[in-house]
Amino acid sequence: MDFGLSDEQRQLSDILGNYLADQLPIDELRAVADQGTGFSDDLWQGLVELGLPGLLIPEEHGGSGLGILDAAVVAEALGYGAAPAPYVASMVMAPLALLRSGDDAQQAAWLPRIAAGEVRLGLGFEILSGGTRAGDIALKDGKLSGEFSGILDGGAATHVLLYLADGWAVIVDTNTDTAELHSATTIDGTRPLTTVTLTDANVEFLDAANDPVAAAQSVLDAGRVMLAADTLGAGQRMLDDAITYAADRVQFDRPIASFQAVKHMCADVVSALEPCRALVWYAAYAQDAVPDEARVAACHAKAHLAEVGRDVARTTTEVHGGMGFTDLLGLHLWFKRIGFDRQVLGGPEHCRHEAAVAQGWAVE
Amino acid sequence: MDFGLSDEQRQLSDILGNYLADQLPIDELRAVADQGTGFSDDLWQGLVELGLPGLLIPEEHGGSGLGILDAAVVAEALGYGAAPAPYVASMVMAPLALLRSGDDAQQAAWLPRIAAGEVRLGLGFEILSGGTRAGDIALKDGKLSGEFSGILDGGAATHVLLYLADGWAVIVDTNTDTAELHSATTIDGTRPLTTVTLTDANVEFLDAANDPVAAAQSVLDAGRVMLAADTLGAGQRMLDDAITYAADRVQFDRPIASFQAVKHMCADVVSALEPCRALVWYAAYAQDAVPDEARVAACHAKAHLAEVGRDVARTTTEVHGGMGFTDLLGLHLWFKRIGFDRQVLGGPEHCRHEAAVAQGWAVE
Amino acid sequence: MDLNYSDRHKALQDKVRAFIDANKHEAPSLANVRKKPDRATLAWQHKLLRYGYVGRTVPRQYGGFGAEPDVLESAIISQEFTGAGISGGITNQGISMLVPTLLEVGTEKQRVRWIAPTLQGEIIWCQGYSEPGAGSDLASLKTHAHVDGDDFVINGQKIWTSSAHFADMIFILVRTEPDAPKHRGISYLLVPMDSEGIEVRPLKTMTGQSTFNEVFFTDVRVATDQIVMDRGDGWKVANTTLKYERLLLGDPNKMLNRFHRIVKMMEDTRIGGRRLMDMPEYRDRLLRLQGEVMASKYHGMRLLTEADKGEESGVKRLIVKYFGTVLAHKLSALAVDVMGEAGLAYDLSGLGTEDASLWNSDYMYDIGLIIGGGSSQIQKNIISERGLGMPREPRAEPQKAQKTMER
Amino acid sequence: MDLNYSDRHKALQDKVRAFIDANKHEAPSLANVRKKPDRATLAWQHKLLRYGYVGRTVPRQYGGFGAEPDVLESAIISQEFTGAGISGGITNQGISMLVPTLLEVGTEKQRVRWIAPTLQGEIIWCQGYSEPGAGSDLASLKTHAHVDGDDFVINGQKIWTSSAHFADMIFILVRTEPDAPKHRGISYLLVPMDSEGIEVRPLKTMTGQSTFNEVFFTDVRVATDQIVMDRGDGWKVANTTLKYERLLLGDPNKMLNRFHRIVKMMEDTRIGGRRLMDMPEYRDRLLRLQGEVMASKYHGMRLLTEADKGEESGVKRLIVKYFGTVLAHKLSALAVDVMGEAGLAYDLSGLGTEDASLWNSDYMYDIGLIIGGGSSQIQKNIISERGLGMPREPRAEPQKAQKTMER
Repeated sequence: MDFGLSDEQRQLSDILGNYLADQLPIDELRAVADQGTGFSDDLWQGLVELGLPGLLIPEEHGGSGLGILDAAVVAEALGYGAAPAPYVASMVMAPLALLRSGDDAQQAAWLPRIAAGEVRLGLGFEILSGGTRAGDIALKDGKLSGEFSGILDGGAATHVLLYLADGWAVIVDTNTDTAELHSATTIDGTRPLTTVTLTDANVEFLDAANDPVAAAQSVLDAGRVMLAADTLGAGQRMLDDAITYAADRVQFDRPIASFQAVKHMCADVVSALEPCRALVWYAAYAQDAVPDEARVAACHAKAHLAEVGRDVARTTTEVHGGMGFTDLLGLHLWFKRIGFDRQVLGGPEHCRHEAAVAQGWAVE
Repeated sequence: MDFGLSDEQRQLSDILGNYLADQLPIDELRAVADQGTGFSDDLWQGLVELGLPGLLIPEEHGGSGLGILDAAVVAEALGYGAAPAPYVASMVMAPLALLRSGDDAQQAAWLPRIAAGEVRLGLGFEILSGGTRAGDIALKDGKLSGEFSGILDGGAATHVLLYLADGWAVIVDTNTDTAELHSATTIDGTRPLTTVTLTDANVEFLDAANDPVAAAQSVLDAGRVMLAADTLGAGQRMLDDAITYAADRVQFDRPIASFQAVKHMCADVVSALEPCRALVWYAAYAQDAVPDEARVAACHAKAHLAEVGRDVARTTTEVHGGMGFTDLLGLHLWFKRIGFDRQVLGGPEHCRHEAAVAQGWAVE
Repeated sequence: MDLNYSDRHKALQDKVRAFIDANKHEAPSLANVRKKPDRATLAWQHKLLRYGYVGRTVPRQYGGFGAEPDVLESAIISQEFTGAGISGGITNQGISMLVPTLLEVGTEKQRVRWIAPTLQGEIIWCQGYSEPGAGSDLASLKTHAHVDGDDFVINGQKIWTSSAHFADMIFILVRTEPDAPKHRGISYLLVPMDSEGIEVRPLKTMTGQSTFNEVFFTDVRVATDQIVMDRGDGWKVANTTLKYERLLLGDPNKMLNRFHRIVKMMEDTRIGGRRLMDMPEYRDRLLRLQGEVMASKYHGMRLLTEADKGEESGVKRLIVKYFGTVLAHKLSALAVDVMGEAGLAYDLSGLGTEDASLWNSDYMYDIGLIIGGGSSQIQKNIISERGLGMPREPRAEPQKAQKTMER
Repeated sequence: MDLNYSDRHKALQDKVRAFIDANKHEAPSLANVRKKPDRATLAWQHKLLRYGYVGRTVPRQYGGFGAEPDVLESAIISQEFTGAGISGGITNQGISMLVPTLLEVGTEKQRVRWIAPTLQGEIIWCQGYSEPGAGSDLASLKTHAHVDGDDFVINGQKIWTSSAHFADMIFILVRTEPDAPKHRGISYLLVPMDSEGIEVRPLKTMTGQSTFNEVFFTDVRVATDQIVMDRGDGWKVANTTLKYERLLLGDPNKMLNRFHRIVKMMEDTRIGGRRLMDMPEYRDRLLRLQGEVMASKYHGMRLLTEADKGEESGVKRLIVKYFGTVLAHKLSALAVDVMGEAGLAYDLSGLGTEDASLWNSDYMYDIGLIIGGGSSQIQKNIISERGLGMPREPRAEPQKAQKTMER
């Protein structure tokens, strides 16, 4: 038994962490976040050079053929850096969608271009789009029309991959007149949510999966694990920052870190957050290695990190006092990142309900 | 506007509080609790002398004709003292049931005897009895058979008043062969829960109410407010004890009350508990004076005090450290009292659901 | 227990309602109360002053209405204007804090000079207390002033100064006696904001807005008679001021109004085709909060009653800020959550609704409120020490100004 | 990441399972492990010792099995016995704490004299550390001993002494150097429980049971060579002992087993005709706890792996007691809640079920666990100071024994 990361996974985490610490200083991060596209060309090129887009793509298609636990390690590091980069959808879910539901020709056509960083796919689930109106996507003569919201990584996407309500996946080229993208400002400047308006748009169907609903779910589950890992990284960053700040900040002739109240806030945070790491690792590992538990583990990783993340974000902000509420330290970028992770691809109540259904404890 | 207690209500509270402090030392309380009947003859006589059984009974029937807020003030004081006395059912709900659903003759027959302390009625709701089996109460030829559990104040009851599932109320004499009472040991030694097994028992119907279900609900609501007030008193006692203990207990050369962690635990408790007092007062007052809000207020008082009470009980026990866990101080008697209040007449989830139904937010 | 107003208070309530009905067309937009007052705002302010809905208990000789203090009257006036969504007059710390302070500890000359123009909206004040290094431990403030001829010369920095970008004056705490014990080396000065050497920079917060400022002082000169009480008395003066801030009782219905907004949203909104109110997990959270909101409301009424009777509310009053701000945050958290992805929207284009954007702003601003004006940790110290009589922590070092302060 | 055991560990697991299968008919009831061992218990203990399932890493010359320490082996053995519901041997603090301590700091003579009989169950030990006035601040203990001839003479009181009513020996901390600094005035003695002047009184707890005792010492004499290490070294010895207690890793599946019991109850039980699992408010709470339980389980596996590799787990290890005990309490609270009124039952007559009584007992006992062995507040101090490197609080007074100690 060896429950933990391999040396290679630790290295991957260190390399990416160091890269982000060097290349994404807070001013740079803030500047990208202010744009709200969730995209910086420099950062993107850097991540491509590190090989991230091809992480999950088999070597035959130009990737490195790693697993979902490796991808989670990356997600955690990106969360730690609040990296404004299309990752969860573009580098994890879309490649998996092609691997699960694309035929050989589609995989050969798309995967090498994704691995090379040439195409970036946004991705959305109609059923989870969170729209306040009823869905209005219509397929007619092989062309798609309607408005599709809640797309991840759509800020600088070359294409979008859409899961329709029945579980079918389609790819739409965003560079045509029939698809209009609008990225709304969300609380999280590092990752927008995008709506695409389609008017008789040509789509490419990914329909090679034997069980399209199961295939769609496995892509969704992988995405949820990534968001959990992202929250884990962001939460860890906020805790580290809080400890540092509390050690430096003097009030009443003492560093505030010496006050029991402040210490106990940090103790509460680490006591909730550290076990999350093992949960996220397991949930990621289970996606590849323990199919029976993959769904439930992914739902719980997403839901539990959402709940813990919220408390961590608030408590660590409080440790920073007024400074945590200002823009001066940029701490709020992580606060908002955690808020974003919570709500996309299903909020915690939703995920827990799915876990209940998957275990036969509730009906859909 | 005058939101608060009258001078008379404060006096009532003080008199009863002082009486219990004098007459119910911890050793006496522990001895009664160890029996588990929820009844002490001495204490009962004392409460009768103070006029408690007649509190809500009109003067024409030998009572003092006070209102439900007065009754809540008493309940709070009894909770503060963890008094092992049949109150909620015997002195509040049963008189109200007779006033709401008894005809003039029944009122004239029962109320003076209740006020004089001659009869003590236990009371239960079939629909809330919490039984793990389906109800099996059957009425045949005017006689009742079956097992009825979850009866309050049944430990030394002379009669029981039972609300059947359809809202009808009946009174059963417990001193006959056709009604067999069994009081189970619950966590709370100061008040048992009783099961009555009926075999063709003679019953007296209280059927003078125009709307029997509404009448039953108003009795239930009043009972819930009393339990909320009881928890309020018990919680206040635990807080007071915790503050005293923390001031006396020295560790690391300081009273533990000077540690920020201990102080903040007490601050959290008072911040949650003190607003509950206003909620309980309002809920009690609303039973008599604001009929439109009576149901919702009673449900919320019960539910909110159950949740706050649990936290208060645990936190104040923790402030006492190991001593809180022993029997030496008897603190656990209040801990258990709060646990009992939480579960009887509907747990918090149940009460909140009823509040939702009453406001049209959920269906039954 | 009596939830109804007395005849006298009922009459006042009727009068205020009639006034609002008759005059609301003249009221300035609520959005303007925290800005530099325009003509309409000033006219409205003057009218409110005349009717006694502003400066009600300030003596007539200082430009007020001269009524006897009456907590319920003040509460009724405030609730009626808030409830109607009508401006109850200019809101700034000059009116809420400086005026009562001058009435209590100012000289006759200071009262005459400052109170009436402040009430009339001709002088807008901001408050210079907090510093980047002096938040919870306010008395460790380092902004200092030395006497040079007839002037104080001020150097240092203040933070969290709302309204500073348009205020006419600032009341400020500065260290004037560097060798005195920490709390006794501070003075309270009144300084024109157009003085040379004052620079105001907007302070952006996590909500993205800049409702606060940083104010920098570089050799700012102010006449030595611009002091309230004596040199070294500033901490005493500030506590007078803070006392009045603490006396401002919140509207007991405030949380309830917020709660009702969520109820409406959950009744009216469908996400994925399902009414939010029909999701049991959300509904149970809503109901849990309803219990808290009701407790908060009735607790507020209880405090009003006690204040009305002149009773000391002690710990009951001290807990309000802590539980109130935390409850507000729980409410906005529920509102944000139930909207799911749509709840992430933070502008009004495309995705989401006005609700989403407003609730998100609240969700973050509420954290600022939990922290600001004494963080939860400081509040809990106050509650336990002053409210419950628990002992203070042993001090780290003897209480005195640090050397670094004297640069 | 690899969730499977190595071949070697798999082989051990098979061997243990086979042993249990073949011998379980001889195993004493689990209810007996915390009582004075009877003949069957002793026979079982001797067999476990022979097979290396008890005293596995204790050297052969002291009566152990002499295996190399291997965290996973120990975990496997413990899990298999627990999982099968079979006694894994006598449980007392002599075996879990004193034996490793003597191995580390005892004299050869002490090892030879005490270890083998302790492992064999011939000597049952109890632990005398806590006192009524020395809980969190253990080093302030006041039970004291002075030398009189060849004896220590002990006076004072210990509390929380489980097994004291049938133990043969007690290892005890007493103050022997009243003038030394607090932590350096303590000695660690080994005292027969049948010594004249020892009185054991059962200590009743809130659960109603008396699993603990108070032990009173009045002029109890013990030979001066019954000391481990030297006079004044007791605190050092105790920390050796506590280190071994802290090294005992819990079973990662423990919370999960508890969770499954609740699931089963909620699936099988109907209250008021409705299946508990079908009540969305309860179900959502159950699912929240499932997330925590999973995190706890995998965190436990991570710690096992790190211990197996000889890595220091730091803060990861330090948080376990705090979050584990709190989680256990949340689980029992849910169990108690879902049963409604039926959940109040605390005996098995009439109302309620065995479940109700057991869960209620757990609900209260879990609070004892949160408090015992270092309360949550002490745990959070340890987590933040030792785990996160945050500074200690300033001390109230210089660290020394107080006068009151020397009566």
